[in-house]
Amino acid sequence: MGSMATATAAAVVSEIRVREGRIMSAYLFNRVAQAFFVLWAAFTISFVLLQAMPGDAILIKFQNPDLGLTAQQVAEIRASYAVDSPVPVQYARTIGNFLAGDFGYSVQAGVPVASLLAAHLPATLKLASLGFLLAAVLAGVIAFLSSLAPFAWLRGALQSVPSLFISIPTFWLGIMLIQVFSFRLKLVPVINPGPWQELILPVVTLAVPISAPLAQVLVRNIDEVMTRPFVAVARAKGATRLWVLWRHVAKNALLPTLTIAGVLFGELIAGAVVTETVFGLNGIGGLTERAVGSQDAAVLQAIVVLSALAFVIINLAVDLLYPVLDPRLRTKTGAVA
Amino acid sequence: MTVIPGPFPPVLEVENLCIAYADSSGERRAVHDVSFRINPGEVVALVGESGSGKTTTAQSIIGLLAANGRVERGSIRLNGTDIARWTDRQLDTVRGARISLVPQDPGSSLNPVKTIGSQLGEIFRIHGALRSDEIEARVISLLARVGLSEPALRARQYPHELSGGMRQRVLIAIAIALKPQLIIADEPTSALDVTVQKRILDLIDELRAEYGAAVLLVTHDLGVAADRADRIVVLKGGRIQEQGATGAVLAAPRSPYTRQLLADAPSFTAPLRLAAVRPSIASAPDDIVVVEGLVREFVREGGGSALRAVDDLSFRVRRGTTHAVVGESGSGKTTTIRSIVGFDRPTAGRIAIDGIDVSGLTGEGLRQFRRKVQLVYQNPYGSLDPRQNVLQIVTEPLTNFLGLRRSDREEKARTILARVGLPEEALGRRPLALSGGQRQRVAIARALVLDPQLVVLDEAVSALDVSVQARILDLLDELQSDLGLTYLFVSHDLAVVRQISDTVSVLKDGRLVDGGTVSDVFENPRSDYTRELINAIPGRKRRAAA
Amino acid sequence: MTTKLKRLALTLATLATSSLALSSAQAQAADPVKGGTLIYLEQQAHTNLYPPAGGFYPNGGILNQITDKLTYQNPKTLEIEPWIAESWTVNADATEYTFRIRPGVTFSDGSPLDAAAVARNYDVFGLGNKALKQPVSEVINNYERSEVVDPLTVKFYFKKPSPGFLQGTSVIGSGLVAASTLALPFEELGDATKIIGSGPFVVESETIGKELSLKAREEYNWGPAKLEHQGRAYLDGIKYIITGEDSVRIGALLAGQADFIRQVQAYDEKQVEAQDYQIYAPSTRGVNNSVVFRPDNPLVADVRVRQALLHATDTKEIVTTLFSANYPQATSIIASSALGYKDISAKLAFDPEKAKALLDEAGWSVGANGLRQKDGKELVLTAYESLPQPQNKETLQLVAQQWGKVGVKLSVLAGDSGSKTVDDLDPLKTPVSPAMVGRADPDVIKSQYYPKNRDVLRQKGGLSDKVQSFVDTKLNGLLDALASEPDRQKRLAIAGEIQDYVVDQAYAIPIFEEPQAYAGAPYVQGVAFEAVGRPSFYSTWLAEH
Amino acid sequence: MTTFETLHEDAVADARRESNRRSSAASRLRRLPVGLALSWLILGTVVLWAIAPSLFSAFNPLQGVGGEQLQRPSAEHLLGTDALGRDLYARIVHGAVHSLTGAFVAVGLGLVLGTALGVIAGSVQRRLDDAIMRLVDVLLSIPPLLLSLSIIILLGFGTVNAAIAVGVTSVAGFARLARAEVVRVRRSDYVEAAFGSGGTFASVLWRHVLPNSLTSVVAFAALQFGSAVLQISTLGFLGYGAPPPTPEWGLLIAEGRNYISTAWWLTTAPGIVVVLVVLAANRVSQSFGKVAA
Repeated sequence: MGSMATATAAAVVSEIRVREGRIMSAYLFNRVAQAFFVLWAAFTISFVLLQAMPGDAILIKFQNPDLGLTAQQVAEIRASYAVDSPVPVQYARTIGNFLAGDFGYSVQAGVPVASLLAAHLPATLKLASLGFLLAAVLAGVIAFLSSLAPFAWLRGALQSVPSLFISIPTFWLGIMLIQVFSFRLKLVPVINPGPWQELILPVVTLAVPISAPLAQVLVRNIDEVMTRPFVAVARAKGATRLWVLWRHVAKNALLPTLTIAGVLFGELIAGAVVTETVFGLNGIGGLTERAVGSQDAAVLQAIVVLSALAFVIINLAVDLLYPVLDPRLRTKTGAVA
Repeated sequence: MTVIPGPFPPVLEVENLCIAYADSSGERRAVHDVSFRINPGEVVALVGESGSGKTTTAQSIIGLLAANGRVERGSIRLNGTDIARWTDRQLDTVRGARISLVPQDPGSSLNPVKTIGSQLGEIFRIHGALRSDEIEARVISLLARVGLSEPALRARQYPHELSGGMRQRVLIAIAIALKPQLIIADEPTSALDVTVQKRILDLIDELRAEYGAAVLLVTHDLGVAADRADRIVVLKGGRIQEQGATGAVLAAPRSPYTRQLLADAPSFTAPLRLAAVRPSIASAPDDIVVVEGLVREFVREGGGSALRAVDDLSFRVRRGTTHAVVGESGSGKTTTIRSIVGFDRPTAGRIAIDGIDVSGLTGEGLRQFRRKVQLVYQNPYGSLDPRQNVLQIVTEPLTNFLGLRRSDREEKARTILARVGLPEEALGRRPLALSGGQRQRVAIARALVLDPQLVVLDEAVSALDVSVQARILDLLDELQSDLGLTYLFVSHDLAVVRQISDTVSVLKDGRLVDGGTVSDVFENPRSDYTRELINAIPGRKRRAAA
Repeated sequence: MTTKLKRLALTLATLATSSLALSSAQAQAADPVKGGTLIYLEQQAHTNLYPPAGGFYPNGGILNQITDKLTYQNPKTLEIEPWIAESWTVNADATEYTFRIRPGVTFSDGSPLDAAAVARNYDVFGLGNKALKQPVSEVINNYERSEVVDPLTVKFYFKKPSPGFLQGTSVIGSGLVAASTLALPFEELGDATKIIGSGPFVVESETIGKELSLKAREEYNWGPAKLEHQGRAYLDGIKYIITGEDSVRIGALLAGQADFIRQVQAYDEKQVEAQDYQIYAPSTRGVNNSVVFRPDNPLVADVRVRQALLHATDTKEIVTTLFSANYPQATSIIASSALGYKDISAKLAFDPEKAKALLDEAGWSVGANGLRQKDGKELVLTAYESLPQPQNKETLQLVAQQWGKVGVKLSVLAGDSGSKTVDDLDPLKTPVSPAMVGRADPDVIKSQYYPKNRDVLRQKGGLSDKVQSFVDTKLNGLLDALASEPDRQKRLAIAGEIQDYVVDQAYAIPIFEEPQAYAGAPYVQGVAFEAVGRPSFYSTWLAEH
Repeated sequence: MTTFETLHEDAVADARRESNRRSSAASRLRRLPVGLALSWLILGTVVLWAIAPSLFSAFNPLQGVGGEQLQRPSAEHLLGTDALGRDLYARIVHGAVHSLTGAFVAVGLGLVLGTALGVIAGSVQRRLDDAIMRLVDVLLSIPPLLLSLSIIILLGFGTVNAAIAVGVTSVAGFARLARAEVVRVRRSDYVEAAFGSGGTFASVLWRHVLPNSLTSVVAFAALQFGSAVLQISTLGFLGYGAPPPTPEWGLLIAEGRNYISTAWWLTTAPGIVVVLVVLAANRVSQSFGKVAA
């Protein structure tokens, strides 16, 4: 999934440039309308997908032979959940409930979805934000070192690091990190760790694959910015390579990188699913994995809407942030002679 | 104009400089045994066409060769100290402080996300030349010195809020900020309009005099060199062809290459023809292009009144002649020709080509119309599909219009390609494997293959080296007389226009400010603007001398 | 205690397994230390803590610490001993059971555990509660009603003889909970903090799907009467941490980050023991890990085909390749330590030649591609792997290899739980299925095969409405009899008869006796297991380490 | 009359250099960077594994040998054996066809569907473009893993189905990229020139826009190839991989992880193979990108 981000970056930038032309308030209104459309469509697609799946949460839970329920008992339970009512009725009911802020009840966990989400969100938010932060730092370090590297071979080696990072299966990395750092070297416990200790290895696991596309985009952008004449001008002023990199190239190269944040979001979620499963963290990712396994429709529906919401908000934020960071997108009037 | 040899040593002394670039096939030498010197306060021009090694030489002096380039041997002595093999760390103390650079393209030479003030102030910070509380005042006074209005406001603005000329002024301010002994001006004006170009060159001259700096002027334009330099160094293929005092070189060029350059430079050459010799002009009026009351407005972003790119423009072009549309950037000339070829729809007014009303055309009618009118673009790198070979490019219009057999199409394409002077072996190549001149020949062949009546040339030679430009102009002239073509020639370069056109329209801010035959307009300009344009043509010194 | 029961208990005492003896021997090595929290790594999160749902290991592993049962089944002797019930009587045809409740027992919310509370529990377990969606317990057969005779005496009435009921009162599925818990709808019982029991531990906090903390109940003083240990638990608390990854559980244990883990795979046993850690593999004493057929599917409707596959299965190879000494090769459809066990290993012999002959005889001849064919149909069977069973995917693959040698293809499917649940109901889609269930009473056979219970053979009128016609009235009759025969000897005889019958019909291919495999750090002492292998940490203590 | 000879010498030299470069395949091979050559070698080997696995390993990948389970790597079993006594090297070699097919199907699906969407969006007018791109946003807004899992559950387990599930998640990326490229190419002078030469919408799209926009899409596809192998492996880890005994690589890594402390080679060896293949695919993709630029 890593490489998608890299390639999409260019696409997003060009889209933004195109959007720049529109009038701000109308543009904002349009964007919000689109955001609602995306939310609705994500909800509907996931509803249809869930409906089409064989079996359902009730069956999966109560047909479990360990519960020892008879066919009749299962049928009674099904009736009490009203899962066999017509699909349009269920759709209308679910969307109505969602609009009213009621996410329903998790069949598998036996608690309201809202409380499940409340219980699982903090861990994922912590993991994802720290993971993203570390990924950004890693990417920055790789990109900056490789552009400062004095030797071609070192530069080549550093630039192939992202490819390597992309090539490692996340779950494998997680398990290996546990084996090495927790079990062999005994540096960090994975069982019963402190509130911050427990995040160290998962954050690394999550950050490595996320950092790869970021680093690739950043390396490419730095290379590209480095060839721009203003860099030569800055050097001609007597600025050192580091000065130029830090004060001139960095911001210019970071701008297009920002736009892949929205795309990386999906990877963050996917990474969180795997990471949380490997490390037994109690987050949305792990919840998603379990909910898919047990087809806990209400939970999945809520997760999809939640992540679609996060997606549109992140993208909107990126779009709005862009003019703040790039003065060229700020003013609408052109050059005056 | 000769420099009196003073007691001071030369600011710069380049001796036997050899520079090579490494690429996948090994090292390739780009500069061969180049030697020259610059005395204090002197302007030396490095003149040459693309690939002559002039920019490489300039880059090596300030220590900014591309990563794959290296000085093989030779020395670069700055005030007697050889800096050719200095490390970056050593060079950093010299760059900006003792040698500075005025770059080629003001559009991209300023960091778009930093304010003008911070980019100018930066040079004091880098060299620790001023206390930080002094910097702002100094920045503003420098901006004022290079002729920017409202310097305090400019300091807070971003590069995109300034025009090209203003940006170049900022870059000059950066270059003189620390009063360096040597300013390298690398094609400082080639991206600017002629009138702006003159003002910028004047500014450099003025500041040089004021600060006592020596200038190494890198240029492809012999006219600029002739006007501004004390001495000229002519480079070709990385080797010095000749050097000497400007007047001497221009008056009596010793190398054949210099002679060729002089012959090709439009600013020094006489018009190819005079209106009088053109038979068609004398015959009955037969206007193939009629533009009447053309208006094109663009809706401004964020509301407000519409922007008038073309404002009530009228002109006519007679069949078989060349009409030039002249103007600087923003004058509306590109908008005009896009309307003429049917890529843009005017807001008001009438365009008739060979009796056909262009603005009424859509769909198939428009497509058929294109057989009559062909456009040759400014940039031959962008207007040819990089994935097609030459033969495919030239046969494509035939495929679109004529139901010919493949072999017939190719036959026709071969003929026209031979006609524009492309060798047989180039037919299978892709544009990337061609030189700029060859590409423009391909573009012309593509335009001609359908036997159009009107060829619109949008700055078709301005991206080319003078010698190539001269060959293409020769070709165009030849084709016109052979095929009876009509040209609509769009250019900002008055020298070229004078050379090739019969009639001319001068545009400013979307309006026609002058028009008529070339000789009328050049000899009796009716507007101040036309006069200014004519005065700005570089090489006046030489012309005056001649 | 009745004389009958005593006699039964004595017979069973000889069947105790060696592994349990080992663990209890260690427990007696030194004086127990009080205090400390046990870190217990569980493979899966619990799903529901309604006591009858305790059959699911993660559920049972928690319920066993927080609830008490009426009676205690001694895991060594399998004898039923007093616990919350001080004594009991059973009438001759096993239709009336009277229990005398120990005084002074309270639930952790302070409410008394008296006759009324017990009656309330069993009314729910025996009859279910439709309004609250609480289902009937599978260990209680023929339940009619309860009667509170006096505050400490409760009597249960059955419609038919229910001889398994007494043992049924000792299982995790019969854990006693407070009235407030029973008043909750079934789906809310997933929240462990709402389960109020009277056990030695109470739920302190829960992070759903991740962690569960239990703390010792200070005033607990009503452990099974015959246990040496009385009073509160030695441990201060237990922390359950859900750790799904096998390698993480075992690694964490060996790295000293955890004290006790569930589900140790056979291949990891060596390294655990190499480091002086302890493997616990209590037998589940129930129906063996088997492969069962759904005869409603025409491909396996012919008994000769099933027999052929039975003889084509080399259970010894499976056990030696994939498992260890803790996984004894099956000699009947139930474990050798189970009540009513009968050794019928002779009927389970691996004999590929016989298998081929039987298939030929049934009309399945080897086709060009090496697969058996009949009437243009190939003998291709399908089974879903069962995730909770140890190395089930590997086991099925090995079975498939072995069957391949006689020309029968077994496709092993990994499926999502939805498809698996749906397809598993349809004999046409899943003619073969892995199956096992644990319970230390002959009733377990009925649980497994009876159409109204787990119905592993998929009979018409059972769990699935997809079954066309298959019904084995003889088997069902035997199972009914097993569940309601009050006479112990007759009942065990019926159990033997059923084992013979199931194997003769080749309904099931028993493979190995499934233990629950745990591993503990050397300092973890006094771990006990109830009769079907769920741990009890009441007497567990942590030695100096 | 101007002729070729009078053209600028430098340009001629440039052209000659260019033609030399194209002249001999041998010299091109000589100039092939070591890394790229190695990458092609790795991909070539893997493709050979997929075509003729039995040439590389004599062991049966599906039938284990009793008593030879979980053996360390040795001369006989190059990469050791698994829990059923199957030779791991043989399983990796025979797994190539499954993994490659999976990756090809996944990338192919994303490539075809995504590019089609992107090209349509990039070539038509704003309204339809907006509609398509919002659809793409919707695809992006659903967490890809969740989408994959749902699709597998819908389609059933299997190598191809897993590949489809992975492919669907890359549709959005391909669509965005293809659209951006089409929009970029459409703005270029040569496209306008093609209209100016009398090209119709369809002919310009076919002759100029598509060939020029697809280079980076193809480079992206090579990149996706590696990540598809990984995603399929992640599905295996979550229990949604191909059914046994398919020796698909992702599944080998995913299942081998359980033995990490007793038989580390079971997960490490296929892991390294995947890492090498993904690295090679990335490297090759980069070289495509360079040709495009």
